[in-house]
Amino acid sequence: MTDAPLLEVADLTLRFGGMTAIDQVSFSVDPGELFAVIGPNGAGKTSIFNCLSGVYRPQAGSMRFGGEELRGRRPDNIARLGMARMFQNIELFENLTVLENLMLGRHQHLRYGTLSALVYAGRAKRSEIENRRVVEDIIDFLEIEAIRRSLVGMLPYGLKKRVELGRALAMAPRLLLLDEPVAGMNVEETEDMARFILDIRTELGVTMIMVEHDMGLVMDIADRVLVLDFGQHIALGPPGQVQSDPAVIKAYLGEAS
Amino acid sequence: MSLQVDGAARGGADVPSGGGGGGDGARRRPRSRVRGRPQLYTSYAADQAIWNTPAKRAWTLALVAAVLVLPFLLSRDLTSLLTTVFIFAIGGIGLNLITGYAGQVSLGHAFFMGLGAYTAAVFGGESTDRVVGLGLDMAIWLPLAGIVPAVVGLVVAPLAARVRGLYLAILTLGLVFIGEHVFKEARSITGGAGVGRAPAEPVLFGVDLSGRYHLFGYILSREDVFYFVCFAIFLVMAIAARNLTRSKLGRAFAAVRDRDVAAAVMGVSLRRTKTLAFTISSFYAGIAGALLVLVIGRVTPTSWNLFLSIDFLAVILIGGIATISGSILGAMFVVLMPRLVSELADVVPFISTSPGTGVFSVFQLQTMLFGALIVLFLVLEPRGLYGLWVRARNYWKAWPFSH
Amino acid sequence: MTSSKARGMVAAFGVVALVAAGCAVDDDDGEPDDPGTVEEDPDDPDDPPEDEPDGLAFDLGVTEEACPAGVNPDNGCIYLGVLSDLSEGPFAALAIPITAGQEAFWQRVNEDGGIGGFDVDISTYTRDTLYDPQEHSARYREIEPNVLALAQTLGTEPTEAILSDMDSDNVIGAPATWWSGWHFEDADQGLILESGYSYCIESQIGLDWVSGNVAPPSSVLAVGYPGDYGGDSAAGVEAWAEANDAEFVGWVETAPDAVVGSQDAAIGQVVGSGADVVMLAVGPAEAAAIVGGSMANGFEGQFLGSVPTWNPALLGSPAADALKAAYLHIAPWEGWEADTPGHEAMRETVGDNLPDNEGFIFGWVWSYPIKAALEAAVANEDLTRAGLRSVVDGLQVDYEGMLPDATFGGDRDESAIRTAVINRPDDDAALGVTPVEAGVTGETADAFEYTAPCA
Amino acid sequence: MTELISSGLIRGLGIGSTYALLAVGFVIIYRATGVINFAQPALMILGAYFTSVFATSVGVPFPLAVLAAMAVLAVIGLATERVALRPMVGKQPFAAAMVTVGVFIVLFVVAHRLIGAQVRTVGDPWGLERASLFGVSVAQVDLAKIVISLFAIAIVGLFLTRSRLGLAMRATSMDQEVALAQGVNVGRIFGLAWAISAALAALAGMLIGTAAGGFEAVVALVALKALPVIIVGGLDSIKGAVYAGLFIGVAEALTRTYQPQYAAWLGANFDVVVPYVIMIIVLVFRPYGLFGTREVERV
Repeated sequence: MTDAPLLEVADLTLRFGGMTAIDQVSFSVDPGELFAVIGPNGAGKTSIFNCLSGVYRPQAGSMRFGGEELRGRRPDNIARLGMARMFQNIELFENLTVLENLMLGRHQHLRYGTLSALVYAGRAKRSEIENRRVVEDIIDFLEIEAIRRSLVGMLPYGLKKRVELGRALAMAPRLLLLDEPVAGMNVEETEDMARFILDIRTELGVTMIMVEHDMGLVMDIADRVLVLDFGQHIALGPPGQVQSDPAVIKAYLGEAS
Repeated sequence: MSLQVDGAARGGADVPSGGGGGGDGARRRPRSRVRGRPQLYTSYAADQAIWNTPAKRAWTLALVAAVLVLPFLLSRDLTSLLTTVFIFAIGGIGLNLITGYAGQVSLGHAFFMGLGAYTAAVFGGESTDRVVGLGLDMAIWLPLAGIVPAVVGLVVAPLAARVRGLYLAILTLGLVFIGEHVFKEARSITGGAGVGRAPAEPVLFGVDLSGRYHLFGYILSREDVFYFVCFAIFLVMAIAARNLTRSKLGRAFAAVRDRDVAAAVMGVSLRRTKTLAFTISSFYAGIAGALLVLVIGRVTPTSWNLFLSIDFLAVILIGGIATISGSILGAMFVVLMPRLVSELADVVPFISTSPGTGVFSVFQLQTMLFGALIVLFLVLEPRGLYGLWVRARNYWKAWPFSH
Repeated sequence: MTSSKARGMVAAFGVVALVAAGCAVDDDDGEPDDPGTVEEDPDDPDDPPEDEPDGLAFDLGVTEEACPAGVNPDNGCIYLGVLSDLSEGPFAALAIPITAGQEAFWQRVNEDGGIGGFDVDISTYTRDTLYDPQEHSARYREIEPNVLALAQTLGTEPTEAILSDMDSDNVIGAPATWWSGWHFEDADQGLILESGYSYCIESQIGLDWVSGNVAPPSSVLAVGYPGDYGGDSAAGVEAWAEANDAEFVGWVETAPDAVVGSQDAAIGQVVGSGADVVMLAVGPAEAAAIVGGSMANGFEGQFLGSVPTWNPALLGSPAADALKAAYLHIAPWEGWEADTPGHEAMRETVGDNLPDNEGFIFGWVWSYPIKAALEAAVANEDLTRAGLRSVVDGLQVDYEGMLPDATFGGDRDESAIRTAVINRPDDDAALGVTPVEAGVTGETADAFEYTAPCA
Repeated sequence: MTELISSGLIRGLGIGSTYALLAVGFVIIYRATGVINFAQPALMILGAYFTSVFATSVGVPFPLAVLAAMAVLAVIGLATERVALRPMVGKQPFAAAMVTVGVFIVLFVVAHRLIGAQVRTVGDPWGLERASLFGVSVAQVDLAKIVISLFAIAIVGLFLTRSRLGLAMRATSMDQEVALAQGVNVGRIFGLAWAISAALAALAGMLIGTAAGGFEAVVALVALKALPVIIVGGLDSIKGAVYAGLFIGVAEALTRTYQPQYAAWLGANFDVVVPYVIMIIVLVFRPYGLFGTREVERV
């Protein structure tokens, strides 16, 4: 069990009508690994995340997470298996405060029933306070103490991204999916985010898959890279090896020209 | 410092010891707070309390005291009107839970209110040659008046959870029409259309609430007695709802409302959350329906129509979406506004108080104002009366540096 | 508004233990059984009981001050409430003239000097209740502390919604409905002073008349709204069929156009029934649609319409010809142009301004019993609510010829009114109908054993 | 058999095509602005009222009276959009839909006040006349409903597919931003949608008002039947609105004709709820109606 990959994707295929978004893609991610998926626009990167987290229903293939098949499960069920996610376009609950967003990340760890919630004493109160403590630790970790009570909708972009990372962390995941964590950020914000990602790996030991356009970041911090183009597997390997792969160069140059 | 995220996750209810963040345990909750710093909390428990500032506590106490004294100062019809406010607030909170918090637009509130009223009438009403009634105590029929609609809500929820947005609004509208038909036809329960039946008997723990009672030399009329009973029920249900909304369920409601896909990815079960919202909301509706007919004096199948549902939508839209205190403000507004208009009608020139003359009758003016206010609030202050109150409060806080 | 602060404080403290306190000092005076010995709420701060020096007792709803729009400035004022359907309810077309008729009636009473030194005011506490029991109850509670009695409470169901309140408040009232239940004390606690026949008797007289003057029907059908209006009428039809060996084809329950969209369903069943006579207990537009639609589909039977089915505007509808050919309207008293002192006085009040429909007559006639009750109470020198209620049993009412004299209480099988007027639509008549025969009685209706509400 | 055709099919198609007419009005506004217009019943009854005024009080020939009433309602629709709905652009569809509920309440009171408590007639030429269709006697008014409704819907269909403005409307319904980028005046499109929809409502009001006993203001509520129709058809499909309208009309008429005989246990006037029952059954199987577009979830 310890040596087995945390996630094994085999022959994953997703079609929308006549278009094939993911075409028989296979890869696996080991525990503790920082795995990156790259590729030009429309390569099917986000679609893979959507399949993994249960938002899309792939037509074929298998996705085994910690020994459990993910296909056919609902998103909330997959989340409970220990998968968390950041979204490409921030999907925070904008009418709630930072604190409430992070507490939502703790949803599955709050164990009390409806009746207890109505009375808000005993178990419910205890559970809320215990989990609040966990959330406060994450707030410290991400250095967002000052905006604890701010409505998320009012925050600047960079902070929203950080709150979203915090919300995903609050779920205490075994696997964290990062969909373009630094897209649209300036250099400084990007470096902050990179530092948080590395800290998450070293301090918390969370396995991560990252979809990213910033090639520099990917090459700097990823352990292995999967390259996709038009939903098809092009290359897979450590950053240095992938960078020099002719098929990859062709795919990227083709896009650039 | 080490983050205990993993440990907490695996251990479930295990408490990570010695976490940072400045909290000091639920067991040793310090009673005092640093004087003059109402926003400084020395424990999470104090932070999470409903009345977490001295101002809120003082306001609430003053309000409760005022509410308790009012019936001794008001005429009986105004007392009755305020009782209706409590009942509308209960129903409004119920609708706000599903539509305001959970974002599921329901036009079916009137149907669930009707179910509650008939459940109460069957269990608490008297049997006649026309309708069945078990004549049980209010301590039995009142909870049942919530539970039966809740169970029906539970049955309907799986279908409701499948459809979204305005499709759901019209689906629930269908409930109202089909419900009205069933109410008309189930004659042994409802008395049938155009006939109706008497509501449940208000006998609580053997005490007849429709009688007069002496209290410290003061005579409580039946309106007064019923006022206090409804206030007590309202208070319990409002606090319970407030608790619910600050719990994980309340957050799940908001998450499903704002971004349902993201909510699911966070581990919130959409089906379960929507079902729960439907069930709890129906419970509140049922209680409100059962109490409302006690004020009215008769249950009729045609009362549970689209317009009643719209009244309750107005309660939450005018009061404030997704706030409990907004629901209460909205209930006050919707119940008291018509009375205010009819009091003013003698002063305003073009309103007729005698039938068939004038530009508009009092009733028509009330109705038009009602419609116009829905539009005005949605366009100008989508947070409703609650939003106005927040604005006024912020202005006051900043005074004299407001502008 | 005179409660002392101390009392309020004590109460605020005490209400928390309301149930316990209530149990301890329960004195049960909420449900008086004997209307004669009811004690009035002695603590009602708004209306303390008063006694006029000359010995006439009165309390709620009666003042020594003159009415706001009184005729006699030296008179006191008796306030009566009106709970009616005055804007958007299903019977507004009738209710507005009904209320106008009552206004005219009491105006005349005031012009004749009032009652016992009081003018009567019904307009201050006139409220629109939309034919909705909830609205009815709420408005009743609003006006109740200020009125002596109700000059009008419209609709069977709305009136039933306030009946138990009226009972505990000792408020009597005149109905604007002809439900048979108002004839019986079990159903109305002796609080409702009705006039004329009931829908149940109405359909029997109508069928008796058709049987004698057109042809004896071998099959009869009732079409009506659910509830006490249509139900009462249908019960009469069924009773008639049973007594006359005719076939009772059934009761077609329809509903106002606003609910069912169109009367197509009722039309289909009328045509399919092939009945010889159809008794209608619906609204005017619906009646016209059913008569017109059925005849256009080949139905050849006779239609009878209950009182509320007629509206002169129907003579301008597409169904006008059908109505003139096959519809007869039944009324409890004669129409606009009848030659009785009551009718004459009524016509005088409006001059040349004809009311919209017969509702004006209804409102006028329905006012006589309340007037008689007020006069009787004044004669007893007790114009309190309890005093007024106590005169109802055995009350004699003179309708100035518009109806036979009536007596309340006693054996209703003997005293209930069983006469009607048969009308037909007529373009030239004042309110669109001309009497075919007045003072109609019927064998079946007379023989009907009337001991309980029909429906 | 005669009963099946005359009171089942023909009458069902008659009322069904009126539902379709109303439903198309709903769909046009929904496609343009994403809002369900709950004010439609009030617009409909105002249409009946103005037809009645022009045809019976003013004395204009009936077809002209109908067109004039449609024009008046188009203006009312335009004004409503401008005053109450334009400020809601970009806000939640639910909030905008609730604005139309408020508008409904106000206009419904106005309609009540205008129509008054008395019965009114629209002054139509059909009355209770009957015609022979392939040997079966049917009511002229039913034929008129079918012909007029379907003709009006066809014209609207042609307008949407052939005219420049119609194409701009379709573009707007597909993607507002793209339409804006192509120089379409989106605000004007919203107004146009309301005007067309209100004019169709006026026409439907005239047809509903042809009842033999005349019409009253409360008859407006009949227009709510178009709501289950648009759900069955799919909120954004004109084709769906027409098919579902006709289907529900016929289902209702057949229920009305045969249910009292064969399924009396369902209660009196069960036909009134048939559209809602059909709607619920359809939603169980297709949450987006028969012809509606499923929303694609994007994250």
